[in-house]
Amino acid sequence: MATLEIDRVRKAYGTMEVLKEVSISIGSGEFLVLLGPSGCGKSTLLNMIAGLEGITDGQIRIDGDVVNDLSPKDRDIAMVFQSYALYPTMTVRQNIEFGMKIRGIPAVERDKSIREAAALLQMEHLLDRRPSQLSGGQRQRVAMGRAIVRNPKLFLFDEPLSNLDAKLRVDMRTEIKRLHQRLGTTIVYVTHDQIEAMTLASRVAVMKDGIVQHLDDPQVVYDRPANVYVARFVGSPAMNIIPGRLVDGAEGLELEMDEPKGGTSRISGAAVSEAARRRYAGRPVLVGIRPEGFSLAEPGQQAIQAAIEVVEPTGPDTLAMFTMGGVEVIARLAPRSAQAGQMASLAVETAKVVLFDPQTEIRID
Amino acid sequence: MATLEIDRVRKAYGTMEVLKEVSISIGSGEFLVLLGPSGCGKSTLLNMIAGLEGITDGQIRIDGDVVNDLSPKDRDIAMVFQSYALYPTMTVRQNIEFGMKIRGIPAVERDKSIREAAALLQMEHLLDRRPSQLSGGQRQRVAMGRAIVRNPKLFLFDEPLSNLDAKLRVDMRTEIKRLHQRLGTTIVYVTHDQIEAMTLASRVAVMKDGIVQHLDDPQVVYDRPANVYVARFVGSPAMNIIPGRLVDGAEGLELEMDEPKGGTSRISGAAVSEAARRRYAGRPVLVGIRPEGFSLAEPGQQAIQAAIEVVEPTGPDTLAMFTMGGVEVIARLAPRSAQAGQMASLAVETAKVVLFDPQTEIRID
Amino acid sequence: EPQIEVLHHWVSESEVAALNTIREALAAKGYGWQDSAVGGMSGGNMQQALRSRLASGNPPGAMQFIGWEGVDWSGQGVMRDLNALDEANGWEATIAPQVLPFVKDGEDLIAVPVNMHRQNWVWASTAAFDKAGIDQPNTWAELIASGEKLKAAGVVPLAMGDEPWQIQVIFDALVADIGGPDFYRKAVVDLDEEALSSDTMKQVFDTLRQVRGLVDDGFTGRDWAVATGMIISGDAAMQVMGDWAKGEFLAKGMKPGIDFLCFATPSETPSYQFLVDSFGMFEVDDPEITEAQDALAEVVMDPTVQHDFNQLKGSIPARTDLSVDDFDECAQKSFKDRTAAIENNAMLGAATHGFASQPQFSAVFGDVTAQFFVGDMSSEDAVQMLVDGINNAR
Amino acid sequence: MATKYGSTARSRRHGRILIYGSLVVLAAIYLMPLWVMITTSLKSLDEIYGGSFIGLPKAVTFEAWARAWNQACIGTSCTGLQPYFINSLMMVIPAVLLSTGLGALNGYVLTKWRFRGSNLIFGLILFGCFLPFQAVLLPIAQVLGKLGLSGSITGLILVHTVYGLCFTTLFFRNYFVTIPDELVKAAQIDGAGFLRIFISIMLPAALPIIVVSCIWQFTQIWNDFLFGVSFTTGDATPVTVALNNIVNVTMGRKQYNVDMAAAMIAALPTLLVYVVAGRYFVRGLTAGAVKG
Amino acid sequence: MTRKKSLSARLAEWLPRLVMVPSLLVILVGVYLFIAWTGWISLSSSRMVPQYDFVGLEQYYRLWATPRWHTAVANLFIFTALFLAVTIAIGLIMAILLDQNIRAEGALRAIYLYPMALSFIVTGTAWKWILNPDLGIQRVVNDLGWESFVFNWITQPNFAIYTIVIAAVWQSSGFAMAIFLAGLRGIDNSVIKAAQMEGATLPRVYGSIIVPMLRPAFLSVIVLLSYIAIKNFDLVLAMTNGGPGGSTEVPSTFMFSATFRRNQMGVGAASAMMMLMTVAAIIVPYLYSELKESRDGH
Ligand SMILES: Nc1ncnc2c1ncn2[C@@H]1O[C@H](COP(=O)(O)OP(=O)(O)OP(=O)(O)O)[C@@H](O)[C@H]1O
Ligand SMILES: Nc1ncnc2c1ncn2[C@@H]1O[C@H](COP(=O)(O)OP(=O)(O)OP(=O)(O)O)[C@@H](O)[C@H]1O
Ligand SMILES: [Mg+2]
Ligand SMILES: [Mg+2]
Repeated sequence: MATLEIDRVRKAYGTMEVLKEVSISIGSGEFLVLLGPSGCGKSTLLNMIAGLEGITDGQIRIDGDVVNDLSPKDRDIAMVFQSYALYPTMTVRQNIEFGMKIRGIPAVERDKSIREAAALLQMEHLLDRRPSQLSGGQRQRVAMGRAIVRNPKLFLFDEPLSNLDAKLRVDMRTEIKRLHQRLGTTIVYVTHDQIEAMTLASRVAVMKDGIVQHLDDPQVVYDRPANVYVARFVGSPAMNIIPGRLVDGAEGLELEMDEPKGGTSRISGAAVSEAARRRYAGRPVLVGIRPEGFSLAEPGQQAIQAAIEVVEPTGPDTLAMFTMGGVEVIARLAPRSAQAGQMASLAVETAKVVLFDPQTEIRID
Repeated sequence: MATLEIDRVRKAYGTMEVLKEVSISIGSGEFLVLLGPSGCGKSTLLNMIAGLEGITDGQIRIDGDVVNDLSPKDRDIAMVFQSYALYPTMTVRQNIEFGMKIRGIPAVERDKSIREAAALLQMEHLLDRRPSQLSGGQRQRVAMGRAIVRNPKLFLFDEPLSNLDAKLRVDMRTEIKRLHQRLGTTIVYVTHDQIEAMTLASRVAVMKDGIVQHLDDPQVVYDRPANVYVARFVGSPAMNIIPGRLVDGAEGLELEMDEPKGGTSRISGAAVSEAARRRYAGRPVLVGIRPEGFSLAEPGQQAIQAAIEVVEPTGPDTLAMFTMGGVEVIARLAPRSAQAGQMASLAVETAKVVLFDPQTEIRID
Repeated sequence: EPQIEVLHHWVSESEVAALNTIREALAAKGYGWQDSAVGGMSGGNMQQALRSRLASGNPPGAMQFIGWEGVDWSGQGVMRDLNALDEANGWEATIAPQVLPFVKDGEDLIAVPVNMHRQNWVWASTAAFDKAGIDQPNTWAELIASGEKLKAAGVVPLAMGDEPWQIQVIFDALVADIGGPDFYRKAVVDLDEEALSSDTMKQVFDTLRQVRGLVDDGFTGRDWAVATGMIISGDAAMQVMGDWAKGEFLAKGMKPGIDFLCFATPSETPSYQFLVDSFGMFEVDDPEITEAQDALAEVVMDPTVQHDFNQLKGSIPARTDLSVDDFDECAQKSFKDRTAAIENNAMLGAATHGFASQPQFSAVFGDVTAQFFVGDMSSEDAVQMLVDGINNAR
Repeated sequence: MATKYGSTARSRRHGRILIYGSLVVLAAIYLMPLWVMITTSLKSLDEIYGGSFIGLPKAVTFEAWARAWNQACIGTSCTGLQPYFINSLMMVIPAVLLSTGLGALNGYVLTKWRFRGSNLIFGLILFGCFLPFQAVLLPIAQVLGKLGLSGSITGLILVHTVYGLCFTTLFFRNYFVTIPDELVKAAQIDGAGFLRIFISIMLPAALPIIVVSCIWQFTQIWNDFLFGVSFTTGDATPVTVALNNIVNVTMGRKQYNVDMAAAMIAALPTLLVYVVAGRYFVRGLTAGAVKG
Repeated sequence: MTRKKSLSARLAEWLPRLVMVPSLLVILVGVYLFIAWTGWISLSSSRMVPQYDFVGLEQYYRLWATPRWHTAVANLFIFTALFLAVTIAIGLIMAILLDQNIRAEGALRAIYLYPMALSFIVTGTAWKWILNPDLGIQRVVNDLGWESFVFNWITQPNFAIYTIVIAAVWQSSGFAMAIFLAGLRGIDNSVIKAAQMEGATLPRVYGSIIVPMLRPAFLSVIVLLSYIAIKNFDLVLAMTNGGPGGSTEVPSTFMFSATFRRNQMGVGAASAMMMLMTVAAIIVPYLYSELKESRDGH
């Protein structure tokens, strides 16, 4: 268990700047998820924490100590790689044992650690197999086992689930969550899957092009994303970003959006501060509505009229697509509540609507 | 557009029986999804439809004609592979053109078809690149383009999205759905991702070990799965299968489940036929409840008391785990409506509860 | 013009120059010469090429033979006999009787000999002798004894390489010189077990061991011509080698008897260990080639051709009825020695080059002497190995 | 700065010096024989017989090279290596193409069109790699004679093709197993047949291994002596046999400088192939030949 | 139930097998029929030319009673074992060194690889001089002032075979290097990172993890080097011609001289059969396991 401070860290390969002043700090026992698209510098940052990459500028502190110049093995961290990086020629037992052997831990203790880790991860029966004889999920467990026996201050995970199929990913996700609850170790976890980020993190850092866009609690990031990029990146299906206008209408402040065949829809009651109201009244804004922000309107409820184009039943819900404000909008509705080619009256949960500035794309508070 | 009939088809490699009497028939323009875990024989069946594998026994008919002995090229089908199988040394244009060239289609027509397909799939700008210079999603599009220009009776897709990342998968899924709506061709689509199956299919065949477990509309498969296997396989998080008992209680027929610390929970109102009632009353059954079948009970509503162990916020929802009937149960609740370590009163949507026989694991109607 | 293909392993300059005299004489008769030279492996490569060609039914028109090769091939029925030409020209009478067994298969003449080399020569540097103050040795004991003086004078006493055949050349000489011509015939030609295991043979090996002491350490992989070069430069005093070495001296403008000495290996009854190069003709279907074969045989036995050929090659004519007055001093000596040896019944086939026993046996001598010479085997062991080897090869 | 595997800065610098040092020393050792050959070929014969093999020539002369190329005598014909060099080219090019082509076809069938017994056939072919050729010279000669190909370059091409097949089949089979089967299936559905798939899809994709196979075959065939000396005669012999005839004088003095120049000339094409295509060789090995 | 297939369809089905026929045929004749022929000759009394009679195992007895054959067999094993071990060691070291992001990698690789391009006939001659105590290394070192330096293995019957190993290693280690390099390039970097995180030093990383991962590369190197070792013929001829004193005789040179220089074709054939049997004893189980694996694997 340890605190981690990333203090104005930069990384450049030659002239190419991969990380541009990243600052993140997390407390002991927290679960930080670095979320971002491929190539945004997540692995680079993780490798820098691990000591596998040099730091161009800035400081990394673990438990308050600057570790910039420590070699990986002296940082007291463990890492799980996307490809698991199991040693293919060793058995599972040897894989887990290898690091302990190197650190000169006596055989008895090693054995004990292995047994504990194996029990924790339910892989006692796998100890004598080789990685090639394991399924994806089992490999993943072994990689975690290898990390656990180190009993490190800090766990680093680099997209540990992205090689698994969807079903397994969900299971392993829960397992990691449980593990964190049980061990309480500080964790930094890299992923580009926002569901993972949401379910696992105590803090999420959404990154893009080497810059942290939003660092906060997952639910805050989901509900009130810092900018359009974060809004679109977090959540699946993504938040609908609909061009519209803020108008002072009959029922106070209203959001006006164009309908595809001409005409406009209006919704009222969006939560906007007085300052923003003064600044944006009568001007275009981007209206952010989550798919689950829509629901079939009950009679008499304020509603917009949507011409449903495609319907995708997912089982528990149905996704309905229609056009509004010139963009495609997805609404998450109850099963069988909409059909392609028909009109639907949809209510919007206005409390959850978020507005963005069309130029800067930053959230309007 | 064509009908497809798979009539008591079997496939054996040597003595190993991979497919055991599979019968499926679909109408013209339908979208059949073969859903099942790895190794269950989905690809084998698809390859048999395509003519890439011999048929050990039974018949395959396309538009009523037996095609058992036709070679792939004479079956008028097109296929998209999981790995896309793009010809690596050819440009996108040449990839798409190759099949037409072989069939001796004049250059002018070829050009027209390519342009149309490229426009349809929005890849005009990619035509002169090689596959290695394309992203996963772009490759996927090229593979579809190659299939489209054939204008076949039947489209076959073998897990076309499983190499894409989650975000892209959702987008491409919608694109395939749209494509089907536009072209109206009959499609057979293999996947092990149940979300894909649910959103795309007009008919789903859930397979296991070379046997079709359930063949029906996706929503029917979701709501009333034929057996426990299908129930567990379709839906994510999976349907909760809780051991319980059917008791004739005070308020008519009730389902009784054990609570972890002793004591029982009861829910009433499950839809059970008279015959089943007679047969199972007082006997153990498996109770199937979808995660979204739970909700926070409103005061006065019939409810079970759950000690929440883990909470996973996914953004739009929160998954709450607790134990009931000796198994772990997942409930999908509104965001922030539950917290780990607390008790929650949960209502169950009884109309959607499904019961299974504990021995045969088949649904009780 | 009709062509005849001749398979041979002569590829060095002097050999080629000599061969050209035959080629030109043949051309004068109106026949072309198609050259198929395969060098290396002491003719082994050529033998292999020949076998392949015979196996594929495509033999060359003629081939240059050494040792028993001609006779052996004749035994396989692939050679033409030249009896008609022989009778017409009376060739047989002009050939030394000891040579006849190598060119006749029974009553048939199957090859025509062109020259005769002598193998048991000692080539010596007068400068080195003078430096150490020694004279031409008359016995092997003297020769070995002079080694000390030569070494003291900073001269390598004996120049040679470690190739088995170079060692075997010395061995052949020792067998004849120590045991006498009859012993040589018994042991090396007839492979008589008693002779092979006799004390005389042990003595030969003992002497060979002493000879080893005359050789410097750099003899590994040393080409014989390089060794000759050591004599020419005066770095070494003596070399036991056939008369093909003579060309090296003459090419440097050295005069026999003045700048260098040539004398037979020392013995009470000096032997003449000979090699004969002969040409045999293969049975072929094409009458044009048969005609060319006849022409080639006539050219080879032509006295002027033999005369010119041998002056270039360093050997003496195979015909005994020629004058060699205009040959160099060593050749004349060779010619005289041959006449004497024929009288003394001291004409011996050079075992090293296959003129004593069949190749499978002569190779055993090569194996044993080479192993003996470079290692530290005792004479008894060597004799035993020789006997075993010969018996195994029988 | 960007080492493959990070470690601390100081030990890294020492390590680097050590690595470069070892590599340079090794390079020197590897270049030594070439050095000896080149310097010897530039010396005069007198200098060589004067006892100096190693060491710089006192006076550089290219005479030996000129002699080796078009003056040196083999038997009675003094044409140098030139005509034999051309023989070798005429032999090596078709033999390399044929054996590579057939190997590719075999590899294609053995991986993408497997049938009962195809593994056995592969095993049979593979074992042929280890045949000691000395043992089969005579039967080959007999067969060539029966075919009327003895003594000809055509016969030699045939022999090299047959015995080269084993290795090229191995190379291509190991490469083609890494190419997904779906590619063949896709092409089949596109309507392409067996040969069309081979030519349009597989061959273009096999470029790296084609390079490996060609380099390997080129070196083996060009450097072959045994078959050349056994199955050709006179004017039809390849350059290695001619080289042997120049170098291996049985009696008479060795012209070491000409020998070395001749050896260098005979080695030039293979050296060139390695230097020009060596990069692709390693790349091709990376691309699949590695699997045993 | 099944309709008759058309002729062209049936042809298409058989085409893959048909194209294998020529290759298979030439291999069956060129390898197996000829091996059979050699086997027969080894049981005959052949001397100069093939005889098709039958004398039982006589030639084999003769073969094994020949001391030179014993030397040849012993040399083959010494040579093969040392050659493989040293070549693999040096090739591996070079590959590992070259894999450290070396600046002049291309040039160095070419230098290590070029000997592969030369024929043994050519390089054997060069090595003969280099190793000759009067001309080569020993002389150079002596001339430099270290008078007592001795490196005369090529003149020593007990050591000469090692000089052939030296030359052969020089010739082939670049090739081994290339294959190992190819193998190294295929290894996932994160494995190395993982080991480093656990505190393993670089030598340890290579020793415990990377080298064991190169198994496929080892296998192909061993196959190809064994091929070179067994066929080793030209090199011995060029360097020592079997000497000194027959101490560097190897089976292939033995076979050659028995057949073509000593008129003992039967013995030559017997030695060829012995070699083939040795090769088969090693290769066949290997082939079997490899092919079986690939059958299971794909
Ligand atoms: N050694 C290097 N030299 C130069 N550029 C590099 C190097 N390593 C990474 N990069 C670049 O740095 C950027 C960030 O890479 P990084 O691996 O951190 O991305 P990532 O966010 O982990 O992506 P992914 O999700 O694909 O793993 C990329 O554009 C990459 O090309
Ligand atoms: N050529 C073959 N020989 C023997 N068995 C085979 C062959 N091809 C496939 N199988 C076996 O048939 C079964 C079904 O394979 P298939 O490829 O159809 O599975 P799948 O459902 O497509 O799985 P996945 O989702 O992994 O693609 C597997 O157990 C497989 O091992
Ligand atoms: Mg990454
Ligand atoms: Mg599949």
